This record gives sequence, structure tokens and C-alpha cells, in this order.
Amino acid sequence: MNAPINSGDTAWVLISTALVLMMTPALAFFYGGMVRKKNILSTLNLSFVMMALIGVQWVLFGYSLAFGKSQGGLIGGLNYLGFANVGETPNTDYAPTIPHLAFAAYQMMFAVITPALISGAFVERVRFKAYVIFSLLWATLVYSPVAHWVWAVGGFIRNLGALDFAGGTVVHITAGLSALAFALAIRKRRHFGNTAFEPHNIPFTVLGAGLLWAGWFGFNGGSALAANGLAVQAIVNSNSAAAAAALVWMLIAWRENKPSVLGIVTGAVVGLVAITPAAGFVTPLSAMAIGAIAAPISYYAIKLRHKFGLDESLDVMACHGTGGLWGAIATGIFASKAINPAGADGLLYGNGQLLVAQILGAVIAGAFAFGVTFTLAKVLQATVGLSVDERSEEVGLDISEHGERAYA
Amino acid sequence: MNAPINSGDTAWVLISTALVLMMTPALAFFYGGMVRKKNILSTLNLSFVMMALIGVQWVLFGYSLAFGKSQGGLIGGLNYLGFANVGETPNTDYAPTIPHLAFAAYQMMFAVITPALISGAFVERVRFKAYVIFSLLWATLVYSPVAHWVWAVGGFIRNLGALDFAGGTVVHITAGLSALAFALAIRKRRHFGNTAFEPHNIPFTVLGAGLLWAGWFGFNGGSALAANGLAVQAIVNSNSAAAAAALVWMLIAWRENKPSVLGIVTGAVVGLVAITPAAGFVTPLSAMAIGAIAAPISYYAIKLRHKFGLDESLDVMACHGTGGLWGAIATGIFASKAINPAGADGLLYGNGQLLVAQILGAVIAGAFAFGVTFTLAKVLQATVGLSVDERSEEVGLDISEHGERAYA
Amino acid sequence: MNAPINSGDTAWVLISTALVLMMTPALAFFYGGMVRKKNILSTLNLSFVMMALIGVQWVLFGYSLAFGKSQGGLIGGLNYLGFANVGETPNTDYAPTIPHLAFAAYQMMFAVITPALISGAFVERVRFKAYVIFSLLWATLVYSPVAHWVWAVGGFIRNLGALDFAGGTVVHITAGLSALAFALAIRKRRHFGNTAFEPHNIPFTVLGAGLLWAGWFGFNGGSALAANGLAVQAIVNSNSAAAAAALVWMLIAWRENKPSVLGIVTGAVVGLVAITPAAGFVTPLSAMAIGAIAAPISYYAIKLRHKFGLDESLDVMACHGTGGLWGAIATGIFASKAINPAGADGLLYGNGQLLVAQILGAVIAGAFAFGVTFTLAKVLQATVGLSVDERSEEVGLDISEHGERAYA
Amino acid sequence: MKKIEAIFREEKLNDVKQALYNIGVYGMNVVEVRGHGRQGGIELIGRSGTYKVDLLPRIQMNIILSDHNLQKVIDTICEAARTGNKGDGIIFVYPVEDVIRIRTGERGKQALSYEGDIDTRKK
Amino acid sequence: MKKIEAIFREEKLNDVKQALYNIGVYGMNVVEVRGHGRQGGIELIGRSGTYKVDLLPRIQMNIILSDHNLQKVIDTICEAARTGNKGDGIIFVYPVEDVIRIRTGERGKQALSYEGDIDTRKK
Amino acid sequence: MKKIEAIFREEKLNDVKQALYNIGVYGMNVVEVRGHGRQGGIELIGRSGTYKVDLLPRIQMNIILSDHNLQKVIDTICEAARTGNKGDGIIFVYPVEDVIRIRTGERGKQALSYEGDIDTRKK
Ligand SMILES: Nc1ncnc2c1ncn2[C@@H]1O[C@H](COP(=O)(O)OP(=O)(O)O)[C@@H](O)[C@H]1O
Ligand SMILES: Nc1ncnc2c1ncn2[C@@H]1O[C@H](COP(=O)(O)OP(=O)(O)O)[C@@H](O)[C@H]1O
Ligand SMILES: Nc1ncnc2c1ncn2[C@@H]1O[C@H](COP(=O)(O)OP(=O)(O)O)[C@@H](O)[C@H]1O
Repeated sequence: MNAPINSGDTAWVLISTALVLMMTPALAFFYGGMVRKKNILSTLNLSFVMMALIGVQWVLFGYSLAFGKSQGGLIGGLNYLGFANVGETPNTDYAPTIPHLAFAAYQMMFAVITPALISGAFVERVRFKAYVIFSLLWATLVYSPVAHWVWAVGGFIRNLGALDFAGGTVVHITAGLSALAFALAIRKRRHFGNTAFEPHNIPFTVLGAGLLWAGWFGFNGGSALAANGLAVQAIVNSNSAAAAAALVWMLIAWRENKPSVLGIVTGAVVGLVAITPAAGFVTPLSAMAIGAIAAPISYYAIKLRHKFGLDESLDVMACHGTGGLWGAIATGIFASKAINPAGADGLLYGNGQLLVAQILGAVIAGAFAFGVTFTLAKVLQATVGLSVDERSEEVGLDISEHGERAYA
Repeated sequence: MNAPINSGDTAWVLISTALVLMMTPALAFFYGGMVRKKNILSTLNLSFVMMALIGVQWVLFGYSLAFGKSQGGLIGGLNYLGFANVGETPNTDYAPTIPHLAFAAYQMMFAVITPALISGAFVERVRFKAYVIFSLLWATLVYSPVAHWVWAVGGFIRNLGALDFAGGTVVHITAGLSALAFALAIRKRRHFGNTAFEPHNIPFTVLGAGLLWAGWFGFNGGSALAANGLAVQAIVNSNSAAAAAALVWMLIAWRENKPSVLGIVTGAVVGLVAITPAAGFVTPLSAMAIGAIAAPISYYAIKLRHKFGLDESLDVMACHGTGGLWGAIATGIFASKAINPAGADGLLYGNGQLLVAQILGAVIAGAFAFGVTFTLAKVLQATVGLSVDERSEEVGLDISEHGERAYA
Repeated sequence: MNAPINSGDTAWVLISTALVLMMTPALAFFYGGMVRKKNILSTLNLSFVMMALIGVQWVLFGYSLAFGKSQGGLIGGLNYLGFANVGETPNTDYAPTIPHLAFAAYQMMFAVITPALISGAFVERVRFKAYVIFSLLWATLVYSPVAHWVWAVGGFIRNLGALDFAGGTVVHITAGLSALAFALAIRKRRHFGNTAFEPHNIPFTVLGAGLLWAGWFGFNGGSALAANGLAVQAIVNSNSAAAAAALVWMLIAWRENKPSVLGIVTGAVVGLVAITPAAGFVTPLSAMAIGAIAAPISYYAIKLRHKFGLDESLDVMACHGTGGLWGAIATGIFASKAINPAGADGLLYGNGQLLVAQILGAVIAGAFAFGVTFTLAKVLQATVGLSVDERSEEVGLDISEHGERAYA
Repeated sequence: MKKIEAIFREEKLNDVKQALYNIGVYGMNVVEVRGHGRQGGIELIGRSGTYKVDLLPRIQMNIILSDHNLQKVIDTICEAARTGNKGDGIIFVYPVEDVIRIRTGERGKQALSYEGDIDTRKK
Repeated sequence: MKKIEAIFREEKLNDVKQALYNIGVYGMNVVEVRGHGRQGGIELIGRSGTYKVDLLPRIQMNIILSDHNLQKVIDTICEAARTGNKGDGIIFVYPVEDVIRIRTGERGKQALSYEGDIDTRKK
Repeated sequence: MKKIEAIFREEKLNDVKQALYNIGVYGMNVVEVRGHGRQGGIELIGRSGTYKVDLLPRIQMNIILSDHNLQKVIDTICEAARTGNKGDGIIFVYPVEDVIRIRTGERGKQALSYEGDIDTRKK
């Protein structure tokens, strides 16, 4: 007997799917505003093209590897290849009140945006060809497995008892650590360290941040997979964390100097990252605390990155990596069964075990993402080449990789 | 016994929440396009930062002051501090079919955008510090009380029988009159009156207007607090009023000279403002009339403002203030119980009393907002200072207040 | 006895309405990025103003002509003038679980965007006055009739057995063929063929494409008129076709030269166009095939248009016309009753009849749109004049038609 | 050698450029300036009503050329850029002391020669 | 005839322009440049921390005028553009060989006269 | 005193600027121009197929300097800006009659001195 489809839940998951889809172009603008004029189209495209590439990959086999029948908790089976057996009947393992296809489509949008997030590490010099190959492999070798471990029935990190409501580990930790690994493998931009790379259009970044914030309601709220109280909790928590993080970031910067708008919107995004794993497990006041603490962590992580002279260009590690790590830990501290009985209590509610599982899960996923990415990057470097030659870089990737000029 | 949660209604209110949230960055761009290049980040931020500031304030105490247990019809009690007692169970006073938390979150977005609206009055010269303090106080001393009077059970304007479907009085009249008061308190921009301040990026304004129009479906449609016929009515009315107002604005401008695109999109926004209080009470044809009449009112109000030599820079009073006032009056004229039995009949349907209540409510709220704002502004002027010094103004607020340049 | 209203379905159709509304400003930016700086406001407005003009026209009589009681299968009757009789009760002919008004509002957004699509044919030289008159007449004489033929109960193309899930014929074929006809009637832009008209802001085009993609989930998914499995199918298919088309476009361009970002996003839009009629009738893998084949068709259609020296400026025919035609045919090939029992089987499933009906429907609608448009354009040319004089064109339409400059 | 600085309406760029190519003048560069002259300003339309702007967009085209081509180029530009309305613009002529090609190191007149240019044609 | 190239702070454009109108100088054009001089650069704020930019936005205003008005115009600009802080800018003076009005074909000084301008006023 | 107008590829700005700082040349300003010369144009990629653009973006760098530094600066720019491909650009040299610092009122060579600059170093 099939569980009946609930139209309200379906409506909510569908619109959440659209919201999360929109986050990829939003990210494109968030990133694009921060690069130089000669690389804006290239940077926009590094995000945009994931909607195409992973949009195909996910249907063909990405979903099956992530959510197909578990092969020993390590990877999904091939039973959903080409969305076979993914139809209008619910998959009761994950979302008993909506069509299975809706779950698969919603999950697709997470798979799409994650490699796009990584692209911030190597903008303004990456070879487009290498990026296409890399992200296809990454989606297959990192994203699908980690999604399986953390979210799939039988996944081994899930079995550790680790919680990840909406992708703190699956999306942000993997993206952050992979960005770090890639940045260590690829050469720096010319003049990095000597010349300031001024963001060419900060309003684009603000636009991106505004759309990301709204989209995150679908990212975190939709992860309830139903239009219920839990979805509302997740949204309120997301907003609270974003607001608190933006405020705190502003205050830190103000004390030091002046509050840059780029900083304020970055703070908001960092807050959203940090609350992602916890969104459905904590109270709004805990969410505020999580956001408020995330801000200084990322703020100083960026400074540290500069100190190390590492050209991880748009600070994916500092924003998504450390934000995601803190979120995983914070879930272990602030989670409360009073909010979500399907979750667990955290340290603050007297249970230390969750925190251990959280850290374990985060470290395993992060280390795996780092290792595979570094290997992939090195192999690509030795074969197709990771970065364009210096002259092409100076001319700009818009011209050299795409034969275009953004503005005339 | 609790009312059951309806998933369709919840889905609708959640997505409306996201839509209204998105209106704040949309407003940022609507405003940002109209200022000079050197103030674009500052202007964007005056809106954006409200998502952070009021996002925290509303959870901590703003919501409680607005919708907590009424203290004599004047202000809400402290029973919802920190969203205590605001959970997944419906608050049957306001929205019996969705989680109380969803109602509170939805209302938050209105509280966020209202002070952002006011910022149009003093862009390009306001001291950021003064603005942060002002808006925090304003949200607490003006927004929460007026929301309570108009919408809360027991609120004294509500008890007068005045109707405000989606915030004509609570949002637009308070914003407009506060903008007027603030503009009277703060000094003009240098060269105001002698030099034209050309909008630096009208496409941004068009983008903002487009997103505002879509967002308004959540603003007015979501105010039904359910995915029902009333929500549909509100959306159809909103669209009709916006369309009619934009058309009429275009025609007036055309007769005078040429139809500017800035004028057309302004007309659309003015139509949306005017229909806001009436959206759930009138027919689509009445909505068209309301929009069509709103256009000349605001059109000539802008001219008048110029005549007075008042630097209410982006015409918040002319667009939101007079638009909101006309909307309140129009509700008293066009409202029909045939559309919404929970409403009342207006003048056109033989009942003059509603009109009286409407005017009374609008005048009280407007006068209160004006008075408190003027006082706050004067106090801030005497203490932290309302505006930056003239040299900083000439350099531009992006550099002087935020240490940034928008474009490179 | 009335069918009961389903809140989930209503929520889905309402949010789809908002999404499709948003597609019009999205289109404005998609187009606006491709014109020269001096015509950006004009181009944005050609789309934006349709929200105003058709927003009024549809309520007054457009809807009635399209979906009013059929007059011999050719046109709707006047029973819905001014949205009379269009209320909160469902219209069981079309959408039995949502308010009739929601159906009418949702349909409005299609009527709004279709003439906006055509505007790509004659940007940078069209007389605004002529455009306003043209689009009003076009909506009345082409859009409403064709919508009636294809979608209305009793419509003669519908009775042929032709399928059009979300407007491949009604929207894209009519727009494409009308664009072609108009381009043949209006003069070319000065210097066309000698000088390159470089797109002035490709990021705007990417922004537009990103929002169009998300909006299309409402366009195609909403056409299920319920939050059910069919809506999900339509969304998954839309995404699959868009992704495949963008990828294939990229690969073709890459083999020839370099993959331009403008090409990639164009590919995505073309994929979405092609899947529109088929979205609710085919499998995701068929959808991918449809998108993949659409890409080269449009790619070479653009080349052909250049060869003919035709100034159909933004390739509405090549993208929407041929994309729509291919979509109509593809529906006749790939449709499967297994996906949608209310549909029909296509050639691939052993039924050749559907293909015949599809081609017949497409040809009739296309020829009709072409003929009426060409006639209208010629009449307008002889009366108010289709294009501005050459000096005004050189100065740019922003200044000459609207008295504005976009950027300062 | 001389430098010509021709300031004219934006919308005339294509026409002027084409006219110069036609007579074999290929070396040039252009920049967008805003200027004020006998034409006082223009009225633009705002949200409601108009406002005046007094710096108007113009193209400044710079051409460095040999003395003997000066008059012909001036005449060509004047013809292509003229509309007859106030605001058509103005041409300035400056002395140039030296010219150096970065790529080839050529100097002086030699550096100002282009394949198929006005001087080649004369021959 | 001379050409003045005055490079000064963006934010002084209005003041300089107004000062020049006041003394009857109407012919001018401006362009946005980025410059470096005695002022080394400025600090901008990034996401976290600051970074230094060494080319700063300046307005370059070009005025072609008769020799006898040179000093007065220089003085006027200096006064209106000065803040006293490093980075105020610099004025260059060049010789001009000829001036041609595109619309009227006027040449030389004649071409540099404007209704109600500094020379008319003197009379 | 002379004015150097060096027109070169956008992407060389950093290199040229750095090379000039290295020899102690600090006073300069740059503006983005679009130019045409021996390099006819470039092909850009559109939606489908290519199209040709004939005005290419270049940086124009203006340096006003004392006569005795002229050759060294020209050499430095040439070296830093050269790629060897068509389109590398061109340098023009003009006479300058006067220079005035807005802030200090210094005139002439005095106005062209910078702390630690090429002339100080020579000593
Ligand atoms: N004396 C001048 N110095 C510098 N630029 C000038 C001068 N006079 C005119 N211009 C430039 O020429 C443009 C056109 O001049 P204007 O006097 O309006 O044209 P017209 O001679 O056709 O009336 C101005 O906008 C300005 O850019
Ligand atoms: N030698 C020079 N050549 C060209 N432009 C110069 C030169 N010196 C200064 N400038 C321009 O003048 C601007 C201001 O110069 P700067 O030396 O910083 O001002 P100040 O004299 O007030 O200290 C610079 O940004 C640059 O645009
Ligand atoms: N005669 C000229 N007048 C003004 N600018 C010129 C002239 N010749 C070249 N330029 C400028 O120099 C740039 C490079 O010139 P080009 O002839 O293409 O370089 P190359 O000498 O390396 O072939 C041109 O784009 C243009 O901006």
C-alpha cells in the first residue's frame, strides 16, 4: 500500500526545489561581484554550468550513487540509474508524503550547487576544461558518496548517529575542504600578494547574497520535506543565524575599522552556512548563538588565510569549510529533542555523545573530500592542466576561455 | 484541542515569507539604482542590514510587543519574548491552520522592510551609526505599537473597525510619514536644488521593481494566511492595481513629455502600495480603479515635494505615504463584504462608517509615526549626529562610511 | 455541488503564478544584456510594460476571449469580461481543485510574457507607441484565439488531439513566428551587417537566464495545475532538457571555437522552450534527448538568420520559434501514456497520429501568428510608424523614446 | 606630426570611424568624455517631471598623424560628425614631438604608417 | 591658445564646474581617470581586513582657452579643487595649434567663444 | 617638460606600473581607451558563431615628466608592455608648457618631484 501524496508537502518541496535551483545563479553573482571585470563571465559560468552538467549527471547516475540501495553503507546501488524506479510514488525512507521524484529533484539542487561553491577557490585562472572534468568527477567520487554516508538509510556516518539537517557536512564541509585542497594544488594568480584584486561589482555580490538568503529558506526549510512545523523551525532558525552573524560581523569590522558592506553580506552567508546542519534541531535563540559565533570564526579564518599567503581566492574554506565545521559541532552542542524528537540532544542538554558523532562525521567527510580533491587536482594538473597560461590569465578568462567581453 | 495544521496553508505562508524577505534586497536595488555611484553600497546596505538588525530584534522582543497579549490595546505584552511560547501549534487568534511560528516569521518580514522603506528619505548623507540606532528604536517604538493597534486582537485601531489587509497603514503610512519627518530633521544633500542627482543605474531600479512586484504576491497574498480564495483575490487585486497604476503613470508622463521607464516602474510600485490595505476586500475592477487613481496622486505629490525644495530624496512620502493614505481611504470606499465576509462594506456599498474608521486609523498611525520619528531624529542629531560631514558626503558614503568602492 | 478547494494545489498554482510573473522581468534582463547601452532601458521596458498593459487587458477581456464559452472552437465568449463569474469556486473544466480566479491569474502570466518575447525581434529601433498598440492588438487577435484553439474546451486544435502541456505552441511558436513576421516588416538597425552590435552587459543576460530557469519550474510545473506527481514530472523534465541543451550547445561551440557563456545560457533557454509542450508527457531521459536535439537546431537557425541578413535582432524565431516547433514535433514522438494517462502515446510508442496532430496544430498556429502579425505591422508602419527615425536610433531609444540615460 | 582631438556626439562614432577608414586612416583611439560647450545641457525625464544635466556624453577621438594629412582628416571628421544642431563638437590640434611603436621600436613618421593607409594609397 | 588639463578629486567636480561657470568659462570636457602621485594610495576594507589600492579615481578636466584667460582659470580651479590634503591634484598646460568647430567651421579663437563668456563679460 | 601618452594592452597595466615604480616614476594617471591600429580587430564569440570588433580596449597612461627622464621612461614602458604581437601599442610625446600643483601651488619641474623619485635616486 502506498502512502498518499500530500499536496501541501509536495507544493512546499517543489517550491523549495526552485528556490535552491535559484541559489546557483545567486552564488554566481555572489562570487562574480568579487572578481575582476575581465573574469566575470568565467566566474558566473563556473556556477551556472553546474546546473547543466550536474543536472544531467544526477539523473543519469549521481542520484543512484547517493540514494540507491546502500552497498555496505559506502555508496548507493545502481537501482535508480536514469531515474529508473524514481516515480510519482513516495520513497518512504526519505519523504513519505511526496512523490519520490520530488525528493530526487530537490536533492539534485544540492548536488548542483556544491561543486559551484568550490569554484570560488580557483576563479580567475582555472582552465575551463579542467574544471568541467573535475566537477564531473568530484560530483561522482565525493558528493554522491558523502551524501550516501550522511543521509542515506544505511549510510555509515548516519549510523554513527551524526546529524546533518540540510547539508552542513554534505555540502559545506566537503566544498570548503575541497576548495582548500584545490587551492593548494593550483598556482596562485599572477601578482597575488603584491597587487590588490579589487572586487569589480560589489552590488552583484549583494544581489547574490540577498537571493541566497531567500533561497536558503528552501535549502533548510525544504529539508523538512514537508510543509510542517519542522520546516518553519528550520526557516526561523536560518533567519536568526543569518541575522546574528551579519550583525556580529558588522560589529567586529566596525571595532577594527569600518563595517564594509561586503563584510556584512558575507556574515549573513556564513551564518546561513553554520546553521545548515542544525536548522531542524535547535531553538531560535540557539540559532542566534550559532550564527553569532560563526561570524568571528570565519572572519579570522579569512585573515589567517591571507597570512598564509594562500590564494584560496574567494575564501570557500573560511566561509563554508569553517562555517560548516562549526555548524557540525554546534549541532552537537545545541541540538534538542524538544525541537525535533527525530533528532538527538546535544551537550547543552546533557548528551555528549552526539558531539562526538558530529565531530567524527565532519572530520571523516572533510578529510575524504580533501584527499580526493587534492588527488584529482594533481592528476588533472599533470594531464589537461589546471590553470591557463599567465598571458591568458592577464588577458582575462572571459576572453581567453570564452571569447567574450562582459561589458561593452 | 488544537486546530490541525494544514500543509497547503503552511506551504503558502512559508513561501510568502521567503517572497517578502526577498523584497528587502529588491528594495535595496530599487533604491540603489536611483542614487549616485558613490553611494550605491551605502544605499543597498540601508535596506540589507535591516534583515540582520530587525531579524534579531523581532525574535528577541519585537514580535512580543506587536502580537503579545494586549496591554489595553496599546502594546503587546512580554509573553512572546525570544519567541517563547511561539511554537508549532497554531495561534488561533491570527492563523488557525499554520504553526504559530510561521505567523511570527511571516510578520517578521514586514517589520524588516518597513524601516528599510524609510531609508529612501535620507540616502547619500545619513550617518550609518545614527541609522542603526534610529531603526532599532523606530522598530520598537513605532512599528510594534502600530502593528499592535491595527492588527492585534484588542488593538485599538482594529477595534475602531478599520481594515488593513496587508499593511497599508502599518507599513506604508508609517514609513511615508516617518520619511517625511526624518527629511525635515536632517540637512539636505550638498548641491541639492542646484545640481541634478542623476540615477546611476536605472536597470537596478527596474530589477528591484520586478522583484518587488513578484514579492508583493507574498506580501498581499500571504496576508490571507492560507492558500485559499482570499489569497487568490489578493493576488489578482495586487496585480490589477499595479498594472493600472503603471499604465496611468505612463500616460500622464507621456502627455506631459515622454514616458520614462523610471516613471513606469514607480507607477507599478505605487499601485502595489495603494492596493495593500484593500487587497483582500475589493473586486479586481475596484483594484484597477484604486491603482489608476493612485498614480496621479503620487505623480503630483513628487512634483509638490520638489516645489517645496524638500530633500526627501527618494520620495518615500509621495510613493508610500500618500499611496498608503489613498489606499486606506480607498478601502473605505471600495470594500465589499461580497468579496470578504470578514471585512466590511465601504461607501460604494452604502456604508460610510468604514471610511470614517479608515481615515481615523490612518491619521492616528501617521501622526504618531511622524511625531516619534521627528523626536528621535532630533535627539540623534543632538547626540551622535544624523548626517556625515559635507566632505564625507562629497567623497561618498561608500568610501566614508564603509571604506569601499562599489565598482572597479 | 462544488468541487472542494485543495490548499496544497492552490499554494502551488499561486507560487507558480508568482514565478511566471517574475519571468517577465527576467526576460527583460535576458534581452537587455544583449543590446547596446543606449537601448537598455527601452529594451527592459518592452518586457516590463507588458505586465502593465496585458495585466489590464487580460482582466478586462483577454481571459474571456481565451477561456470564455467557446464560440465554435474559434474564440471564447464574453462571459468572463472583467473577470465576471471568475471567482473562488473552481472551474472544473480546467482546474477542479483550485479557485477559478487562480487559474485565470496563472494564465495571465503567460499572456503577459508572450508579447514580451516577441520584442526581441525589433529592439533598438521600434517606436514605443507602435509597440504598445501592436502588443495590445496582438494579445487580442493572436494570443487569446490561439490559446483558445489549443487549450480551451472546444478549441479546434485541442480537438485535433494535439498536446501542448505548457505553451510550446501557444507561447513559443506564436512568439517566434510573430517575431519573424515583424522583423520582415520593420527596417533593419543602422549599420546592421557592417558593424558588430556588442552585447553591453552579458551578466544581465546570465541573471535573466538564471531567473528564467527557476521561473520555468512554475511555467511548466504549474501547468499541472496541482501539486501532484505530474507537476514534479514536468519540473524534472524541464530541468533535464535545459541541462542537456546547455551542455550540447557548449560542446558544439567548443568544437567550433570556444564555448561562450552567452551561448551556454542561450542553450539552457532553448532547452526549456523545447520541453515546454512535452513537459508533462515524457520521461526524464526523453526530455534530455529533446533538449539535446533542440540545441543544434537553434544554434544553426541563428547562423542561418545571419546568413539571410535578417535583423531579427535577438533571435526569437531561432530560439522560441524553432525551439517551439521542435518541441511540438518531439511531443508527437516521445509522449507516453505511461507518464500521463491523460495524454497520448507518440511515435516512439507506436502511435503516429499524435505526431500528425502536433504538426498540424503547430503549423496552423504559427501561420496564423505570422500572418496577423505581418498585417498588423504593415498597418502600423503606414500609420503611426514602426520604427524611430535614424537619428533617434543612433542617439538611442533610452534618450529618444524615454528621455532617460540608464547609467550615470 | 600632429595630434587631433575630435570631440563629437557618441552616436556619430560609427559614421566617423567608417569615414576615416574610407580615406585610409587607421590609427586612432577613442574615449568617452562628458562635455559642456555652447549647448547648455539637456533635459532628462525623472520619475515625475524633468531635470537638467549640463555635462553631456561625447566621444573624444585621438588621432596622431603626419602634418600633410591634417586637413583632410579634419574635413572628413567634420563632415561625418556634423548634424547642424548645437553640440556637434569641436576639434583640437596639438603638436607632437615624437612617436614610438612599442612592438617595433619604430619612431616618428615611420611609426605612423599602416598597411594600405592614406599615404600608401596616394602613391 | 592653450589646453589646460586639470586633474583633481572626483568629489570636487561640481565645485570646480560651478566656479568656472561663475567666471564665464563654459567650454570643457571631463573624463574619469585613475592616478598616482605624491599620495601613495588608500586603504579599502574587504571582507575582513583592509587592502591597499594605489591608483585613485580622479577627474581630468580639459579646457581649451585663449592665452589671456589662462592664469585666471588656473587660479579658479586651484581654489575650487583644493582641500589641503595630499592628492589634491595637478594642472598641466599645453600648447594648442588650432581649434575647429565641427558645426560652424569656425577656427581659432573665434571657435572658443561662448555666449556670455569670460571675454564677453570683460567688455 | 614633456607629456608621455603610452597606449598599451590592458593586461599590462600592472607590469608597466610596477616597472615605473621600480625606476622611481610615481606621477601618472591612466584611462581606459579603445583603439585601432595595425591590429585590425579581434573575433569575439556570440551566441552562435563569431563577430568582429575593431576598437580594442587599451590603457592610456599619461606621465608628465622632466625632459631628462624621457628616454628612460620610454624604454621602461616599451620593455614592460611588449608582447611581440600586433597590438602592443604606441607612445606619443608632447611638449608641456607648465605644471601647477593644486595643493602647494608649486610650478614647473618643482611640481613634478616626488619623494624618493627617479631624480632623488640619481643623487
Ligand atoms: N573650450 C572647450 N574646451 C574643451 N572642450 C570643449 C570646449 N568647447 C567645446 N568642447 C567640447 O565640445 C562639445 C561640443 O561643444 P558645443 O559647444 O556644445 O558644440 P557646438 O559647437 O556644436 O555648439 C562639448 O560638449 C565639449 O565636450
Ligand atoms: N607626473 C604626473 N603625471 C601625470 N599625472 C600626475 C602626475 N603627478 C600627479 N598626477 C595626477 O595628479 C593626481 C594627484 O597627485 P598627487 O601628487 O597625489 O597630489 P598632491 O600634489 O595633492 O599630493 C594623481 O592621482 C595623478 O592623477
Ligand atoms: N595613429 C594613431 N593615433 C592614435 N592612436 C593610435 C595610433 N596608432 C595606434 N594607436 C593606438 O595604439 C594601439 C595599438 O596599435 P597597433 O597598431 O594595433 O599596435 P602594434 O604597433 O603593436 O601593431 C591602438 O589600439 C590604438 O589605441
